[in-house]
Amino acid sequence: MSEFIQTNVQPYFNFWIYVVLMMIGLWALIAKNNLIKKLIGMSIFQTAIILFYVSLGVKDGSTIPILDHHGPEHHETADAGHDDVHEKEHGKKAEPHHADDHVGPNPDTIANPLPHVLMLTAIVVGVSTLGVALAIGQMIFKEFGTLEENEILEQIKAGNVDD
Amino acid sequence: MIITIISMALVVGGLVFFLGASTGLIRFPDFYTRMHAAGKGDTLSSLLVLLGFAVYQLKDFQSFSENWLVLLVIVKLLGISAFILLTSPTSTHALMDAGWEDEVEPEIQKGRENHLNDDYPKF
Amino acid sequence: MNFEFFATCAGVALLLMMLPAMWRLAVGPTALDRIVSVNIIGTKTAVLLVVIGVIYQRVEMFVDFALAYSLLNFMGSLAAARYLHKTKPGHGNMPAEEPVNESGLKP
Amino acid sequence: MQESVNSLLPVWACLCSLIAVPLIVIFRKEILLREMITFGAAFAKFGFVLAMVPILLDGKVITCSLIEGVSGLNVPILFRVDGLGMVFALVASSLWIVTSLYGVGYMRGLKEHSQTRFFAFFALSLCATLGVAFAGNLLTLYLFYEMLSLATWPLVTHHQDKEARTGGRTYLSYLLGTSIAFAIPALIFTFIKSGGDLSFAGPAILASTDMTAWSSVILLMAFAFGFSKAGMMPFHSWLPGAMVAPTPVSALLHAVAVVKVGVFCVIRVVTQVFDMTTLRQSLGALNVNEVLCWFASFTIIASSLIALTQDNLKRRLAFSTIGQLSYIILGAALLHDVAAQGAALHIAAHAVGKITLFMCAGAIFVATGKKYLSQMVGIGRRMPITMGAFFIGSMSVIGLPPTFGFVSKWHIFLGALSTGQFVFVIVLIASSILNIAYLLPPVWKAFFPSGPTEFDDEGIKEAPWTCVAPLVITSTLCIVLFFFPNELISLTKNLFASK
Amino acid sequence: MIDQIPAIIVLAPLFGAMIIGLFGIRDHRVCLPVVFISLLVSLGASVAAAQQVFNVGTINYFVGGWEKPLGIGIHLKIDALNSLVLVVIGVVVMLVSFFSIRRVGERDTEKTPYFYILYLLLCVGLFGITITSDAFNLFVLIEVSSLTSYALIAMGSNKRGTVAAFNYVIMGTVGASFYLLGVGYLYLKTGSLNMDGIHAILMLETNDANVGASKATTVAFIFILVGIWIKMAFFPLYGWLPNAYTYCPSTSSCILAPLMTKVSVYVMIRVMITVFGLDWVFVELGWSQLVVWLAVIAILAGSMLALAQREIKKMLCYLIVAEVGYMVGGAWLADPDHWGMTGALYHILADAMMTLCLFLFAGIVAKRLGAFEISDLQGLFKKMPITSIGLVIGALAMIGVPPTCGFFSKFYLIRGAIEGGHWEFVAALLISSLVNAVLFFRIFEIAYFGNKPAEGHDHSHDHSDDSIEEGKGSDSTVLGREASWSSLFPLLASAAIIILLGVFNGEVVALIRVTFENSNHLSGLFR
Amino acid sequence: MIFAFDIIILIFLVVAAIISLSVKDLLSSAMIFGIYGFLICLLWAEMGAVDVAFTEAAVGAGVSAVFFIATIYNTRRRSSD
Amino acid sequence: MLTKVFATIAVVITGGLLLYGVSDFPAFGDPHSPANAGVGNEESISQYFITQTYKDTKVPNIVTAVLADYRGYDTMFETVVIFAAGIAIFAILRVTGNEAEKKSIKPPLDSSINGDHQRIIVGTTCRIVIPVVQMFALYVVAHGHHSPGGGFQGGVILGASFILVAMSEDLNAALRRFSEKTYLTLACVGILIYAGFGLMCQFLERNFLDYGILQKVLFTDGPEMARSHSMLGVEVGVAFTVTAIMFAIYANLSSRGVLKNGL
Repeated sequence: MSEFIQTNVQPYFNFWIYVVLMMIGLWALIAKNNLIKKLIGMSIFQTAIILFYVSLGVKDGSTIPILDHHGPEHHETADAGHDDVHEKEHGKKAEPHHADDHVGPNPDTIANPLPHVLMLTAIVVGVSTLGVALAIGQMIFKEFGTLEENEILEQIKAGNVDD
Repeated sequence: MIITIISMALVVGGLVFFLGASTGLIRFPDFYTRMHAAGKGDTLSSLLVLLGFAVYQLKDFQSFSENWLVLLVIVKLLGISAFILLTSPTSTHALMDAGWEDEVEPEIQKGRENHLNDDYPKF
Repeated sequence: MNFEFFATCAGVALLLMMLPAMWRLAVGPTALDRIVSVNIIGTKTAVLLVVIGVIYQRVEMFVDFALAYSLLNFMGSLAAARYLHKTKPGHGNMPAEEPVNESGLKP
Repeated sequence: MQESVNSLLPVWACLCSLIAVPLIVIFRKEILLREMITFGAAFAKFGFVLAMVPILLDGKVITCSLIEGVSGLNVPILFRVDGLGMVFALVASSLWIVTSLYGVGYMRGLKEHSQTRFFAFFALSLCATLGVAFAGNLLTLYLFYEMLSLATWPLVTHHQDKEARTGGRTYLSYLLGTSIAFAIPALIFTFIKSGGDLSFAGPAILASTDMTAWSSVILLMAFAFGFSKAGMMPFHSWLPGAMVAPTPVSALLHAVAVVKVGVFCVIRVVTQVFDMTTLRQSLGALNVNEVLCWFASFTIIASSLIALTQDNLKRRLAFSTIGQLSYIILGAALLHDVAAQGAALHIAAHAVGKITLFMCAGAIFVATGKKYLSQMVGIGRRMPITMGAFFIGSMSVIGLPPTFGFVSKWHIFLGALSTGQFVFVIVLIASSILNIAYLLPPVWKAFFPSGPTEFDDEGIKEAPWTCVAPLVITSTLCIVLFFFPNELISLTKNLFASK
Repeated sequence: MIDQIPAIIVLAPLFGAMIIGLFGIRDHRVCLPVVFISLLVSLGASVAAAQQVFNVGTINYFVGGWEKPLGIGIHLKIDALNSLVLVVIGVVVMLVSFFSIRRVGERDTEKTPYFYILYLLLCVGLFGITITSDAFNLFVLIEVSSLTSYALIAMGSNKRGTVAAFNYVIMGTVGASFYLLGVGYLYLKTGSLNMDGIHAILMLETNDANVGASKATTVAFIFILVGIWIKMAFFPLYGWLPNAYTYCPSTSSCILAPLMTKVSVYVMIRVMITVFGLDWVFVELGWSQLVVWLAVIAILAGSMLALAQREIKKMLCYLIVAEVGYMVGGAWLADPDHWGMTGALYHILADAMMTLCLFLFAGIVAKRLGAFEISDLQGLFKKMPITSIGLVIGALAMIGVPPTCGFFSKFYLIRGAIEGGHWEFVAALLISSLVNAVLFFRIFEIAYFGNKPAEGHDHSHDHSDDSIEEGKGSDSTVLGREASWSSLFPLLASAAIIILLGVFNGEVVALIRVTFENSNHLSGLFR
Repeated sequence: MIFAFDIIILIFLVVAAIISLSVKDLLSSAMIFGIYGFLICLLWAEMGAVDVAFTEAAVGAGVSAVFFIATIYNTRRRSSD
Repeated sequence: MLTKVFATIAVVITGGLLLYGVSDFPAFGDPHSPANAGVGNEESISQYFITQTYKDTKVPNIVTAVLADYRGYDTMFETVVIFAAGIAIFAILRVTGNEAEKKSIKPPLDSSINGDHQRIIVGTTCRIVIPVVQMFALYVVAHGHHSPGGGFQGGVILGASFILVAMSEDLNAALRRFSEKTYLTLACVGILIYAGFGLMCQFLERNFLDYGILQKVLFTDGPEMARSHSMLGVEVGVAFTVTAIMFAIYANLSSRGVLKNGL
């Protein structure tokens, strides 16, 4: 059973879920009537993209991108049991040559740090946009007395909003 | 070897208490009883599991001098459990109090009347 | 039967036992029930973080993170309690009319 | 290819009226000083143009480029004064002097409002007209063409009332609309086809390219309709609409500047842009140039017939202008040297003649306030000088011997005969007869009224001298040019770029 | 010092904003001089950069000194493509800061420092977007600029402005997230974030599969394109622009309208040329016909909707949508020697100036006469002659009358369209210039005829003598109603630049053509 | 990458997202959004992205939940859909 | 109703497009996918980061190293985004001029501790917990090199502690401790520190944010240690800004810009 999951569910499961989450976010963003619900949809939409980026950098049996604090001399971290299956298939890839003499840790055992850096920025940007949108939402409530999209549009159409 | 067994026991104990809390959450009729079950079960199970892992850290502890780092981890683990011990009841209390002021009606058995009011005045 | 496998099973057990909380979250007649389940899931995830740390055998990395995590969870439920405390009348889940927030601003 | 002399004269000719504009605005308070500036600019301009004539006469061409390689399409804003350009410039600048005198009189007579703006835009449009006359390539031509249509809009809508608004709207929608819809694509197509060279100096722009018959017809008609100031039939109705303007505007602009610019551009296109072989390709029944000839002749006949029916004097003159313009286009489109020479001369002849007629109409309006021919029966007795000038002007437009019009029409007639297309010869004769039909009867009725007329009593007298003097000058000019035409004729030699 | 230019251009406004943050909030007199100094430094640096690019060559600047393997550090690049855009942004930003002197001060003085901080941070974002050559850094800078633009729009006291700002936030975030997703797909296939690095790998024909031809790269291109189209309000996705720029304070509309959409068009062109390469975009994908048809619809819809508007600013907004249609259509013409792309790039410069001129005019009129509707402009030529000069020149540029830059940009676009065989694009351009003509002459008519009673004014002989003194009288009172010098100067300056840009477009186009001469990634097909 | 956790947490995520959007009361949807944030941070931790998890927990879940509650305090708690 | 139909159409199209793209992805978790191991034979940048970071910057936490040093320019703009968000919320919410609204605020509840239950229990717990949390936050900022954490996370936790103060007693209490003027200056100082580090490198004739050269100023024994120390400095700058802005956003959002007595 775990073999079946291992071969064809696992490779793509993460990416399917990210598409599902993104579509939930996008749907809420457009279809929801309440402005706060729209913002929750927007945040879900953004976190889904972050899910996509982080699942790019995941490597089977790799540890967290923080080197052991007593210096990165070349030692094999104890690989978790269930990843030796992968080792055989991809054995053929030559050990990537290092530009200089110093042999850093083996890249295949450490998760890819670049998506993590990018996503730190994306999360922070998401929260800032959320903050600004909430502030605008409060101003809309102060002017129109409601946060429902249809009521706001009626008030605008009714023209009681001058200038 | 003995240390792993102790830690496993502690962790399993924690899990058992958590199971109690969850069933309480489902079965109990109204807000207060659920809160009671959740609050208690939660805190204790976290404590036990964290303790279990703290004990497990002692497994390859030889001497104080060269792997003091392990002690640091244990102290932090205990710190977390202390923090949970302190804050979880407070938040439970805060929620309980908010619920009470929002006049959430407790489930009263038929024939009994509710005299919660007289000894716990609302503000 | 090394310890990692045991830790993974403990983690899975924890996750599965969160299911009733999720169920309460979905069904929860009043908002307060939902906040209770939020509280539970919050503390459990803190513990789960330590479990993940054990699985990765880098507990010292995950420990500070778990502490910060439980702080934020505490802050969340405190905010909810404070909100309910500040907007007084009306029963737990759906206040019939406008909550008068005592900062006097017409909502 | 004539060798070219580089001199700043054409630039100065344009600039002097451009300088006049700010001066007029600055001195808007002192009426007299403002009029002095207009006259001064007019004389200066005419002086510069005259200075260029001797250089032209001994066969040389004046070029002067304003902004080098500016327009990115490595086509400079270039002035290149040749025979055709010189004829048009001479006519425009000389008549400007006369008209500014007339304008001052007219404005003072009717105490018009915001005269500063009027004279400022008047000078600006003159600068644009000369710009078109001296343009050295298609782009500069188009640049000043657009400037002219924008500069004349405030003049046409000078009265700022309902009719002025509608007149202005039709004026602009036709001129700007057709120029954007037809002229720009045609310009760009020529630019691409000719590989980036738009200048009139060398052999025809599209000489080297292999243009199929159909594409050249479409391009030719696009240019013809693009420059809708030439008043070809489908896009002519802006001209009668613009009659709502005060008379000096319709006198100078619609007799000399605006319409002549349109025709001048069409002639430039026919002679410089296309070469003879492409224009002679046959597409089924007609060749390329005959299509244009047919359009022109249709316009001549139709506009003359409409002119017959018009009672308002200015509208009749407007439709006669449309007819005469297509007369010139027909002359150019016959692709015969003599006919083209006749067309160029007719620009001058028609300008001088038509301006006299418009000034007479204005004088009559100033003196008696009458606009309709039916009211002018027997006016000759009271205003003999004006009606005398009107008679000479109409003879020049018709093309009878003592006036200069005869010389130009004679050349066109000769050209048409020698090309052998008798259809167009018949059209030319018919148009002259129609001209007589709608111009001479009013003169006849003015001098020899059959019954009693309202002009019997003494009350009415001539318009003030500032209106009548220009009339006399232009009518004498018609006759003088008949006797000394050879300078103008020599200027309009070998118009076609490529044989 | 010279090779530090890219950093200086971005840092000057940033330090300015921080200084205002520290001292400006205490006393507001500090704001203006700091704003002018920092923008002056940036403008000078961008002009110096442009000069060095066209004399020496592309400026490559590696932040943090990480140069060895391309893509480690962040790589800023100023080449022929973006040096001109930089200069235009510098000029527009400078002019609007003049315009903002009087506008912000009056209403609520307490908000002035916050306005200027956001204004300078917007400049940081725009300068950054133009010079960066790193895909993810571009996303962060897009966020900086759009966040500040949300605030600038929502700051106004107009009720509908806040609702428009909310919609803009939603659409802007979706756009930026689509762009991020596109970059993610690209990173997944190529493993690099640097634009040149991605291009090198995309062009790499590895034995198993050419990375460029794979499905994920196509999906990446689609998402990047759609994201940027949302930011530039291209036709189907323009819902947010008209309300956002109409109901926001006039100073914000003057800074946002000319720059935000144009910078997004520049980003699209940068992505098409540098990241994917023109022959991949035009040959392998081959959508140029579809996109040109979309552009045609954009142009026609924009023009027709502009015709139907009564408010001035809303009409100008729909004109912006049409102009974006010009630029996108021009970029996608796929004509042999890239005249369409040159026209699009030139149009970025021209349109920035035209939109600035017209929005400044709308701002002045709204402030001075309280005129929001077109019909409120009665007798404008008489009341405010100097402002109407700006309107006339801006309008002529929009219509495309020769001496102004509008004519020449249409010229190149039409030339590109003819050579590319897209006749429908030529037709769309001509129709929209006709509609522009009708639009603006409708305004001229109202402005010109306003002060005369509309009924017949025939020349009866006994002419009342009031017309004389009225003729003289109206001239003297005219200057009383004119706007202040600090608003008039930017208007006249932008009008002058419109004409200069038109007259000297030869040099400008020669500079733009440099990108297409020596660019190596244009394979033989497009040589 | 712990595969077992991965599957369960992802399912919990989708469930939390759908509940958060469908609940009528804004306060509960804000709290459930908090839980969604904490679950997603658990997912990052389990995928080995510790720094991202920390930021997501602190910035993403903790603070934005409080911002939502602050906004609801100043506006209305009922949502029509 | 129309928006729902339009939403479903948009979702179906984008979803389909995404899944079409997903089918072409390398397997999840495959260590040799183009992103992890690059295309063709040369080393991909993520491999460079893993192998060379410790040699370049002596910082074991690769993510912090890449965040603050290799892609420091990105992080600077990230801090600018937060700063812009803070200022934007000021500008939007702060409706000035209508004194009426300010005067209409009723004074807050009696903040004396014996007043109500909530205040007693929560107040005391918070009074105990908050100092610990602030110490922990500073530890997280300082410890960004060796364990997960750094400028942003530490800053947020510090901000969260102030929010806890505001929630346990009253916004005014928190504002008394951390007034508007101080957190605005703190925010500006934070970014100035970050940009200042970059500028210092430029003064020593190196590109912006090239910390190696700072060994002259910081007297470290090699450029690597200079990079490590300047990264710490930069993280401190970020922490300042993030703390200030997080609390600023909370203060403004909860009291709708009036800063009297919010949530």
